[in-house]
Amino acid sequence: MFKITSQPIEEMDLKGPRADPKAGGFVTFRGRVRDTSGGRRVVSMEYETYSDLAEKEGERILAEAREKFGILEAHCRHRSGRLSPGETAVWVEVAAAHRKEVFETCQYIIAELKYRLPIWKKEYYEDGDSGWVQSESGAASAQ
Amino acid sequence: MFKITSQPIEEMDLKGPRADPKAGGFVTFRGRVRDTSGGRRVVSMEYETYSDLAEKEGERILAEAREKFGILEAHCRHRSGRLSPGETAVWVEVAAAHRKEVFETCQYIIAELKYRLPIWKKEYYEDGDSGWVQSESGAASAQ
Amino acid sequence: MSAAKEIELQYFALLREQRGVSHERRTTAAANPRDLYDELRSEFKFSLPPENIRVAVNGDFTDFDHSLKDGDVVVFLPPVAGG
Amino acid sequence: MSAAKEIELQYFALLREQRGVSHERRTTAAANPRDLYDELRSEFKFSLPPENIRVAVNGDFTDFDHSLKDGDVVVFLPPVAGG
Repeated sequence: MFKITSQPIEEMDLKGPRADPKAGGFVTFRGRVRDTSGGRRVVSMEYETYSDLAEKEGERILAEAREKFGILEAHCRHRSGRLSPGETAVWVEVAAAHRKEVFETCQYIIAELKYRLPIWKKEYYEDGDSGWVQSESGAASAQ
Repeated sequence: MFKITSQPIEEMDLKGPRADPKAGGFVTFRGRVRDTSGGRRVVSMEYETYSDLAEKEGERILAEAREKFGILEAHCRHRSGRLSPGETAVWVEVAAAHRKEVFETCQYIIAELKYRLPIWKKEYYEDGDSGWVQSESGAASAQ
Repeated sequence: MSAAKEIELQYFALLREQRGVSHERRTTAAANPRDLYDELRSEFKFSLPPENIRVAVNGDFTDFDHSLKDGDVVVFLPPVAGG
Repeated sequence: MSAAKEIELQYFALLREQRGVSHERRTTAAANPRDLYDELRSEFKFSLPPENIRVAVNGDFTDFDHSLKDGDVVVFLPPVAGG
Protein backbone atom coordinates (compact mmCIF):
# COMPACT_ATOMS: atom_id res chain seq x y z
CA MET A 1 0.00 0.00 0.00
CA PHE A 2 1.22 3.50 -0.85
CA LYS A 3 0.08 6.50 1.20
CA ILE A 4 0.85 10.20 1.38
CA THR A 5 0.48 11.34 4.99
CA SER A 6 0.66 14.64 6.85
CA GLN A 7 1.17 12.75 10.14
CA PRO A 8 4.61 11.86 11.55
CA ILE A 9 5.72 8.52 10.09
CA GLU A 10 7.57 7.78 13.36
CA GLU A 11 4.24 7.48 15.19
CA MET A 12 2.48 5.28 12.64
CA ASP A 13 1.90 1.61 13.23
CA LEU A 14 3.85 0.27 10.30
CA LYS A 15 3.59 -3.41 11.05
CA GLY A 16 1.93 -4.64 7.91
CA PRO A 17 0.40 -8.04 7.30
CA ARG A 18 3.41 -10.28 7.84
CA ALA A 19 1.74 -13.54 8.59
CA ASP A 20 2.97 -15.05 5.34
CA PRO A 21 5.31 -17.84 6.46
CA LYS A 22 6.94 -17.82 3.02
CA ALA A 23 8.54 -14.43 3.82
CA GLY A 24 12.18 -15.04 4.76
CA GLY A 25 13.55 -11.51 4.31
CA PHE A 26 12.29 -8.04 5.18
CA VAL A 27 13.97 -4.75 4.46
CA THR A 28 12.85 -1.39 5.76
CA PHE A 29 14.21 1.92 4.50
CA ARG A 30 13.68 5.28 6.18
CA GLY A 31 14.84 8.54 4.64
CA ARG A 32 15.12 11.49 7.02
CA VAL A 33 15.42 15.22 6.48
CA ARG A 34 19.08 16.21 6.89
CA ASP A 35 20.27 19.34 8.65
CA THR A 36 22.58 20.50 5.89
CA SER A 37 22.34 20.80 2.11
CA GLY A 38 25.16 21.90 -0.16
CA GLY A 39 26.99 23.23 2.88
CA ARG A 40 24.02 25.35 4.08
CA ARG A 41 22.22 24.78 7.36
CA VAL A 42 18.63 23.59 6.79
CA VAL A 43 16.02 24.52 9.40
CA SER A 44 13.03 22.85 7.72
CA MET A 45 11.82 21.14 4.57
CA GLU A 46 8.37 21.66 3.02
CA TYR A 47 6.94 18.70 1.07
CA GLU A 48 4.27 19.79 -1.39
CA THR A 49 2.33 16.90 -2.93
CA TYR A 50 -0.26 16.37 -5.65
CA SER A 51 -1.59 13.64 -3.40
CA ASP A 52 -4.22 11.94 -5.58
CA LEU A 53 -1.84 11.43 -8.46
CA ALA A 54 1.12 10.65 -6.17
CA GLU A 55 -0.82 7.82 -4.51
CA LYS A 56 -1.99 6.47 -7.87
CA GLU A 57 1.54 6.54 -9.31
CA GLY A 58 2.97 5.20 -6.04
CA GLU A 59 0.65 2.17 -6.21
CA ARG A 60 1.77 1.63 -9.81
CA ILE A 61 5.43 1.63 -8.72
CA LEU A 62 4.71 -0.92 -5.97
CA ALA A 63 2.73 -3.14 -8.36
CA GLU A 64 5.54 -3.00 -10.94
CA ALA A 65 8.07 -3.87 -8.23
CA ARG A 66 6.02 -6.86 -7.06
CA GLU A 67 5.79 -8.17 -10.61
CA LYS A 68 9.36 -7.37 -11.69
CA PHE A 69 11.08 -8.91 -8.65
CA GLY A 70 8.53 -11.52 -7.59
CA ILE A 71 8.42 -10.26 -4.02
CA LEU A 72 5.56 -10.87 -1.58
CA GLU A 73 4.80 -7.39 -0.25
CA ALA A 74 5.84 -3.78 -0.76
CA HIS A 75 4.58 -0.77 1.17
CA CYS A 76 5.43 2.91 1.23
CA ARG A 77 4.56 6.06 3.17
CA HIS A 78 5.60 9.55 2.06
CA ARG A 79 5.19 12.70 4.13
CA SER A 80 3.58 15.96 3.09
CA GLY A 81 3.89 19.27 4.92
CA ARG A 82 6.67 21.01 6.83
CA LEU A 83 9.31 18.73 8.39
CA SER A 84 12.23 19.42 10.72
CA PRO A 85 15.68 17.85 10.31
CA GLY A 86 15.63 14.32 11.73
CA GLU A 87 12.00 13.67 10.78
CA THR A 88 11.26 10.72 8.50
CA ALA A 89 10.17 11.83 5.02
CA VAL A 90 9.80 8.45 3.35
CA TRP A 91 9.42 4.87 4.53
CA VAL A 92 9.56 1.74 2.35
CA GLU A 93 9.18 -1.89 3.40
CA VAL A 94 9.59 -5.00 1.26
CA ALA A 95 9.06 -8.67 2.15
CA ALA A 96 10.19 -11.57 -0.02
CA ALA A 97 10.85 -15.28 0.23
CA HIS A 98 14.59 -14.72 -0.12
CA ARG A 99 17.00 -11.99 0.86
CA LYS A 100 18.52 -10.85 -2.39
CA GLU A 101 15.25 -9.58 -3.86
CA VAL A 102 14.33 -7.39 -0.89
CA PHE A 103 17.33 -5.11 -1.37
CA GLU A 104 16.98 -4.87 -5.14
CA THR A 105 13.27 -4.16 -4.85
CA CYS A 106 13.59 -1.54 -2.14
CA GLN A 107 16.26 0.33 -4.11
CA TYR A 108 14.14 0.13 -7.26
CA ILE A 109 11.13 1.62 -5.45
CA ILE A 110 13.18 4.50 -4.00
CA ALA A 111 14.77 5.29 -7.37
CA GLU A 112 11.38 5.30 -9.13
CA LEU A 113 9.52 7.38 -6.58
CA LYS A 114 12.21 10.08 -6.66
CA TYR A 115 11.48 11.01 -10.25
CA ARG A 116 7.94 9.73 -10.85
CA LEU A 117 5.88 11.00 -7.93
CA PRO A 118 4.42 14.51 -8.17
CA ILE A 119 6.13 15.67 -4.99
CA TRP A 120 8.22 18.80 -4.55
CA LYS A 121 10.39 19.90 -1.67
CA LYS A 122 11.57 23.31 -0.62
CA GLU A 123 14.47 23.79 1.75
CA TYR A 124 14.40 26.62 4.28
CA TYR A 125 17.85 27.77 5.37
CA GLU A 126 19.10 29.33 8.60
CA ASP A 127 19.67 32.70 6.90
CA GLY A 128 15.97 32.99 5.93
CA ASP A 129 16.53 32.02 2.31
CA SER A 130 14.74 29.06 0.70
CA GLY A 131 14.85 27.05 -2.50
CA TRP A 132 13.15 24.25 -4.40
CA VAL A 133 15.20 21.07 -4.48
CA GLN A 134 16.12 19.90 -7.95
CA SER A 135 16.16 16.12 -8.19
CA GLU A 136 19.37 14.76 -9.74
CA SER A 137 17.25 12.93 -12.31
CA GLY A 138 14.79 15.82 -12.74
CA ALA A 139 15.99 16.89 -16.16
CA ALA A 140 16.24 13.35 -17.48
CA SER A 141 12.73 12.48 -16.31
CA ALA A 142 11.02 15.50 -17.85
CA GLN A 143 9.51 14.94 -21.23
CA MET B 1 27.23 -3.29 18.16
CA PHE B 2 27.06 -7.01 17.39
CA LYS B 3 25.31 -9.41 19.76
CA ILE B 4 24.38 -13.08 19.82
CA THR B 5 21.14 -13.46 21.75
CA SER B 6 18.98 -16.34 22.91
CA GLN B 7 16.03 -13.95 23.40
CA PRO B 8 13.46 -13.23 20.67
CA ILE B 9 14.73 -10.38 18.47
CA GLU B 10 11.11 -9.27 17.95
CA GLU B 11 10.87 -8.25 21.60
CA MET B 12 14.15 -6.35 21.79
CA ASP B 13 14.27 -2.59 21.86
CA LEU B 14 16.29 -2.07 18.73
CA LYS B 15 16.16 1.71 18.58
CA GLY B 16 19.86 2.49 18.60
CA PRO B 17 21.45 5.89 19.12
CA ARG B 18 19.96 7.79 16.21
CA ALA B 19 20.39 11.34 17.41
CA ASP B 20 23.01 12.06 14.76
CA PRO B 21 21.38 14.70 12.56
CA LYS B 22 23.81 13.85 9.75
CA ALA B 23 22.01 10.50 9.25
CA GLY B 24 19.75 10.82 6.21
CA GLY B 25 19.15 7.14 5.47
CA PHE B 26 18.45 4.06 7.58
CA VAL B 27 18.02 0.53 6.39
CA THR B 28 16.91 -2.39 8.53
CA PHE B 29 17.08 -6.01 7.42
CA ARG B 30 15.36 -8.90 9.17
CA GLY B 31 15.89 -12.51 8.14
CA ARG B 32 13.27 -14.98 9.34
CA VAL B 33 13.16 -18.75 9.54
CA ARG B 34 11.17 -20.07 6.57
CA ASP B 35 8.72 -22.93 6.75
CA THR B 36 10.13 -24.85 3.79
CA SER B 37 13.59 -25.82 2.63
CA GLY B 38 14.34 -27.67 -0.58
CA GLY B 39 10.67 -28.61 -0.83
CA ARG B 40 10.55 -30.09 2.70
CA ARG B 41 8.39 -28.71 5.50
CA VAL B 42 10.54 -27.22 8.30
CA VAL B 43 9.14 -27.32 11.84
CA SER B 44 12.09 -25.67 13.59
CA MET B 45 15.64 -24.46 13.15
CA GLU B 46 18.39 -24.84 15.75
CA TYR B 47 21.10 -22.14 15.76
CA GLU B 48 24.31 -23.35 17.42
CA THR B 49 26.85 -20.58 18.04
CA TYR B 50 30.42 -20.26 19.22
CA SER B 51 29.30 -17.03 20.81
CA ASP B 52 32.54 -15.45 22.03
CA LEU B 53 34.22 -15.79 18.66
CA ALA B 54 31.04 -14.95 16.74
CA GLU B 55 30.68 -11.65 18.61
CA LYS B 56 34.36 -10.83 18.12
CA GLU B 57 34.21 -11.59 14.39
CA GLY B 58 30.83 -9.82 14.11
CA GLU B 59 32.31 -6.64 15.58
CA ARG B 60 35.16 -6.90 13.07
CA ILE B 61 32.68 -7.14 10.19
CA LEU B 62 30.80 -4.06 11.45
CA ALA B 63 34.05 -2.08 11.90
CA GLU B 64 35.20 -3.04 8.38
CA ALA B 65 31.82 -1.99 6.99
CA ARG B 66 31.97 1.39 8.73
CA GLU B 67 35.43 2.04 7.35
CA LYS B 68 34.84 0.64 3.85
CA PHE B 69 31.58 2.49 3.17
CA GLY B 70 31.99 5.54 5.41
CA ILE B 71 28.65 5.00 7.11
CA LEU B 72 27.69 6.39 10.52
CA GLU B 73 26.37 3.33 12.37
CA ALA B 74 25.96 -0.43 11.90
CA HIS B 75 24.37 -2.84 14.33
CA CYS B 76 23.51 -6.54 14.26
CA ARG B 77 21.75 -9.15 16.41
CA HIS B 78 21.89 -12.86 15.68
CA ARG B 79 19.80 -15.51 17.42
CA SER B 80 21.00 -18.69 19.07
CA GLY B 81 18.81 -21.62 20.11
CA ARG B 82 15.74 -23.30 18.65
CA LEU B 83 13.52 -21.08 16.45
CA SER B 84 10.13 -21.68 14.85
CA PRO B 85 9.28 -20.63 11.28
CA GLY B 86 8.43 -16.93 11.24
CA GLU B 87 10.87 -16.03 14.01
CA THR B 88 13.60 -13.50 13.27
CA ALA B 89 17.05 -15.09 13.12
CA VAL B 90 19.14 -12.06 12.19
CA TRP B 91 18.64 -8.30 12.31
CA VAL B 92 20.95 -5.68 10.76
CA GLU B 93 20.60 -1.89 10.85
CA VAL B 94 22.74 0.68 9.07
CA ALA B 95 22.61 4.49 9.21
CA ALA B 96 24.45 6.79 6.82
CA ALA B 97 24.41 10.37 5.62
CA HIS B 98 23.12 9.31 2.20
CA ARG B 99 20.93 6.54 0.91
CA LYS B 100 23.11 4.64 -1.50
CA GLU B 101 25.61 3.53 1.14
CA VAL B 102 23.03 2.05 3.51
CA PHE B 103 21.96 -0.63 1.04
CA GLU B 104 25.49 -1.51 -0.05
CA THR B 105 26.66 -1.70 3.55
CA CYS B 106 23.75 -3.79 4.79
CA GLN B 107 24.21 -6.30 1.96
CA TYR B 108 27.95 -6.44 2.61
CA ILE B 109 27.38 -7.20 6.30
CA ILE B 110 24.87 -9.97 5.54
CA ALA B 111 27.17 -11.56 2.96
CA GLU B 112 30.15 -11.50 5.34
CA LEU B 113 28.35 -12.86 8.39
CA LYS B 114 27.00 -15.81 6.42
CA TYR B 115 30.43 -17.31 5.86
CA ARG B 116 32.58 -15.75 8.59
CA LEU B 117 30.62 -16.18 11.82
CA PRO B 118 31.01 -19.49 13.68
CA ILE B 119 27.29 -20.23 13.59
CA TRP B 120 25.64 -23.46 12.43
CA LYS B 121 22.04 -24.24 11.80
CA LYS B 122 20.17 -27.50 11.76
CA GLU B 123 16.78 -27.86 10.16
CA TYR B 124 14.17 -30.15 11.71
CA TYR B 125 11.62 -31.49 9.23
CA GLU B 126 8.01 -32.53 9.63
CA ASP B 127 8.90 -36.20 9.09
CA GLY B 128 11.25 -36.21 12.12
CA ASP B 129 14.41 -36.04 10.03
CA SER B 130 16.96 -33.24 10.48
CA GLY B 131 20.06 -31.88 8.75
CA TRP B 132 22.83 -29.31 9.02
CA VAL B 133 22.44 -26.46 6.58
CA GLN B 134 25.34 -26.09 4.19
CA SER B 135 25.98 -22.44 3.35
CA GLU B 136 26.22 -21.82 -0.39
CA SER B 137 29.64 -20.26 0.22
CA GLY B 138 30.67 -22.82 2.82
CA ALA B 139 33.11 -24.68 0.62
CA ALA B 140 34.72 -21.52 -0.74
CA SER B 141 35.24 -20.09 2.71
CA ALA B 142 36.87 -23.16 4.22
CA GLN B 143 40.62 -23.17 4.15
CA MET C 1 -6.62 26.81 -31.93
CA SER C 2 -10.01 25.27 -31.36
CA ALA C 3 -13.33 26.30 -29.83
CA ALA C 4 -13.23 28.11 -26.49
CA LYS C 5 -13.61 25.83 -23.45
CA GLU C 6 -13.50 26.28 -19.72
CA ILE C 7 -10.82 24.27 -17.95
CA GLU C 8 -9.66 24.06 -14.35
CA LEU C 9 -6.00 24.55 -13.54
CA GLN C 10 -4.09 23.45 -10.43
CA TYR C 11 -0.59 24.71 -9.68
CA PHE C 12 2.13 23.24 -7.50
CA ALA C 13 5.54 24.33 -6.23
CA LEU C 14 7.40 26.81 -8.48
CA LEU C 15 4.48 27.22 -10.88
CA ARG C 16 2.11 27.92 -7.96
CA GLU C 17 4.50 30.59 -6.71
CA GLN C 18 4.94 32.17 -10.15
CA ARG C 19 1.18 32.12 -10.85
CA GLY C 20 0.32 33.28 -7.31
CA VAL C 21 -2.68 30.93 -6.95
CA SER C 22 -3.20 27.18 -6.43
CA HIS C 23 -6.36 26.86 -8.53
CA GLU C 24 -8.12 28.80 -11.22
CA ARG C 25 -10.75 28.40 -13.90
CA ARG C 26 -9.78 29.65 -17.32
CA THR C 27 -11.48 30.00 -20.66
CA THR C 28 -9.11 29.07 -23.43
CA ALA C 29 -9.03 28.20 -27.10
CA ALA C 30 -5.90 26.01 -26.63
CA ALA C 31 -6.37 22.63 -28.33
CA ASN C 32 -3.90 20.75 -26.11
CA PRO C 33 -1.58 21.15 -23.10
CA ARG C 34 1.27 22.35 -25.33
CA ASP C 35 -0.71 25.35 -26.55
CA LEU C 36 -2.15 25.96 -23.10
CA TYR C 37 1.27 26.00 -21.43
CA ASP C 38 2.60 28.42 -24.07
CA GLU C 39 -0.37 30.68 -23.43
CA LEU C 40 0.08 30.62 -19.62
CA ARG C 41 3.85 30.90 -19.81
CA SER C 42 3.75 34.08 -21.88
CA GLU C 43 0.97 35.61 -19.77
CA PHE C 44 2.48 34.78 -16.33
CA LYS C 45 6.21 34.71 -17.20
CA PHE C 46 6.74 31.11 -16.07
CA SER C 47 10.48 30.48 -15.98
CA LEU C 48 10.33 26.77 -16.85
CA PRO C 49 10.46 25.77 -20.52
CA PRO C 50 7.90 23.14 -21.57
CA GLU C 51 10.61 20.47 -21.93
CA ASN C 52 11.05 20.59 -18.13
CA ILE C 53 7.33 20.18 -17.47
CA ARG C 54 5.05 17.13 -17.34
CA VAL C 55 1.28 17.36 -17.61
CA ALA C 56 -1.64 15.57 -15.95
CA VAL C 57 -5.23 15.81 -17.16
CA ASN C 58 -8.11 14.65 -14.97
CA GLY C 59 -5.81 13.07 -12.43
CA ASP C 60 -3.43 11.10 -14.63
CA PHE C 61 -0.29 11.73 -16.60
CA THR C 62 -0.74 12.39 -20.28
CA ASP C 63 1.20 13.98 -23.13
CA PHE C 64 1.30 17.51 -24.47
CA ASP C 65 -0.71 16.57 -27.58
CA HIS C 66 -3.70 15.28 -25.61
CA SER C 67 -6.93 16.98 -26.85
CA LEU C 68 -8.43 19.23 -24.22
CA LYS C 69 -12.17 19.40 -23.71
CA ASP C 70 -14.53 21.52 -21.70
CA GLY C 71 -14.33 20.79 -17.96
CA ASP C 72 -10.87 19.15 -17.99
CA VAL C 73 -8.68 19.55 -14.91
CA VAL C 74 -5.15 20.32 -16.08
CA VAL C 75 -2.00 20.28 -13.94
CA PHE C 76 1.44 21.26 -15.21
CA LEU C 77 4.10 19.58 -13.08
CA PRO C 78 7.48 21.22 -12.48
CA PRO C 79 10.47 18.86 -12.04
CA VAL C 80 9.75 16.62 -9.06
CA ALA C 81 11.96 15.58 -6.14
CA GLY C 82 10.26 12.96 -3.99
CA GLY C 83 11.92 10.97 -1.24
CA MET D 1 55.44 -34.61 16.76
CA SER D 2 56.54 -32.61 19.78
CA ALA D 3 56.42 -32.92 23.57
CA ALA D 4 53.14 -34.08 25.10
CA LYS D 5 50.83 -31.22 26.17
CA GLU D 6 47.35 -30.99 27.60
CA ILE D 7 44.91 -29.01 25.48
CA GLU D 8 41.20 -28.27 25.79
CA LEU D 9 38.90 -29.05 22.88
CA GLN D 10 35.45 -27.61 22.15
CA TYR D 11 33.18 -29.11 19.52
CA PHE D 12 30.28 -27.59 17.62
CA ALA D 13 27.61 -28.83 15.21
CA LEU D 14 28.55 -31.88 13.12
CA LEU D 15 31.89 -32.40 14.93
CA ARG D 16 30.12 -32.24 18.31
CA GLU D 17 27.69 -34.90 17.13
CA GLN D 18 30.41 -37.14 15.70
CA ARG D 19 32.58 -36.79 18.83
CA GLY D 20 29.59 -37.15 21.18
CA VAL D 21 30.78 -34.43 23.60
CA SER D 22 31.00 -30.62 23.58
CA HIS D 23 34.22 -30.32 25.57
CA GLU D 24 37.15 -32.51 26.49
CA ARG D 25 40.70 -32.30 27.75
CA ARG D 26 43.24 -34.25 25.79
CA THR D 27 46.91 -35.03 26.09
CA THR D 28 48.55 -34.91 22.68
CA ALA D 29 51.95 -34.78 21.04
CA ALA D 30 50.51 -32.93 18.00
CA ALA D 31 52.65 -29.89 17.16
CA ASN D 32 49.88 -27.93 15.42
CA PRO D 33 46.15 -28.06 14.57
CA ARG D 34 46.86 -29.95 11.34
CA ASP D 35 48.40 -32.88 13.22
CA LEU D 36 45.79 -32.66 15.97
CA TYR D 37 42.88 -32.79 13.51
CA ASP D 38 44.41 -35.80 11.73
CA GLU D 39 44.76 -37.55 15.10
CA LEU D 40 41.15 -36.81 16.14
CA ARG D 41 39.75 -37.60 12.71
CA SER D 42 41.27 -41.05 12.60
CA GLU D 43 40.29 -41.81 16.21
CA PHE D 44 36.68 -40.56 16.01
CA LYS D 45 35.95 -41.08 12.30
CA PHE D 46 35.16 -37.43 11.58
CA SER D 47 33.60 -37.24 8.12
CA LEU D 48 34.91 -33.77 7.23
CA PRO D 49 38.30 -33.50 5.50
CA PRO D 50 40.62 -30.83 6.93
CA GLU D 51 40.16 -28.61 3.86
CA ASN D 52 36.53 -28.07 4.95
CA ILE D 53 37.50 -27.08 8.49
CA ARG D 54 38.70 -23.83 10.05
CA VAL D 55 40.48 -23.65 13.39
CA ALA D 56 40.40 -21.24 16.34
CA VAL D 57 42.93 -21.29 19.17
CA ASN D 58 42.29 -19.43 22.42
CA GLY D 59 39.25 -17.65 21.02
CA ASP D 60 40.50 -16.42 17.66
CA PHE D 61 40.91 -17.79 14.16
CA THR D 62 44.33 -19.06 13.26
CA ASP D 63 45.92 -21.38 10.71
CA PHE D 64 46.66 -25.09 10.75
CA ASP D 65 50.41 -24.51 11.19
CA HIS D 66 50.01 -22.53 14.43
CA SER D 67 52.25 -24.03 17.19
CA LEU D 68 50.21 -25.55 19.97
CA LYS D 69 51.29 -25.18 23.58
CA ASP D 70 50.16 -26.60 26.89
CA GLY D 71 46.78 -25.20 28.01
CA ASP D 72 45.60 -24.04 24.58
CA VAL D 73 41.86 -24.08 23.83
CA VAL D 74 41.37 -25.49 20.34
CA VAL D 75 38.15 -25.41 18.31
CA PHE D 76 37.76 -27.03 14.90
CA LEU D 77 34.95 -25.29 12.99
CA PRO D 78 32.83 -27.19 10.49
CA PRO D 79 31.50 -25.16 7.52
CA VAL D 80 29.37 -22.33 8.91
CA ALA D 81 25.96 -21.04 7.85
CA GLY D 82 25.04 -17.87 9.74
CA GLY D 83 22.12 -15.59 8.94
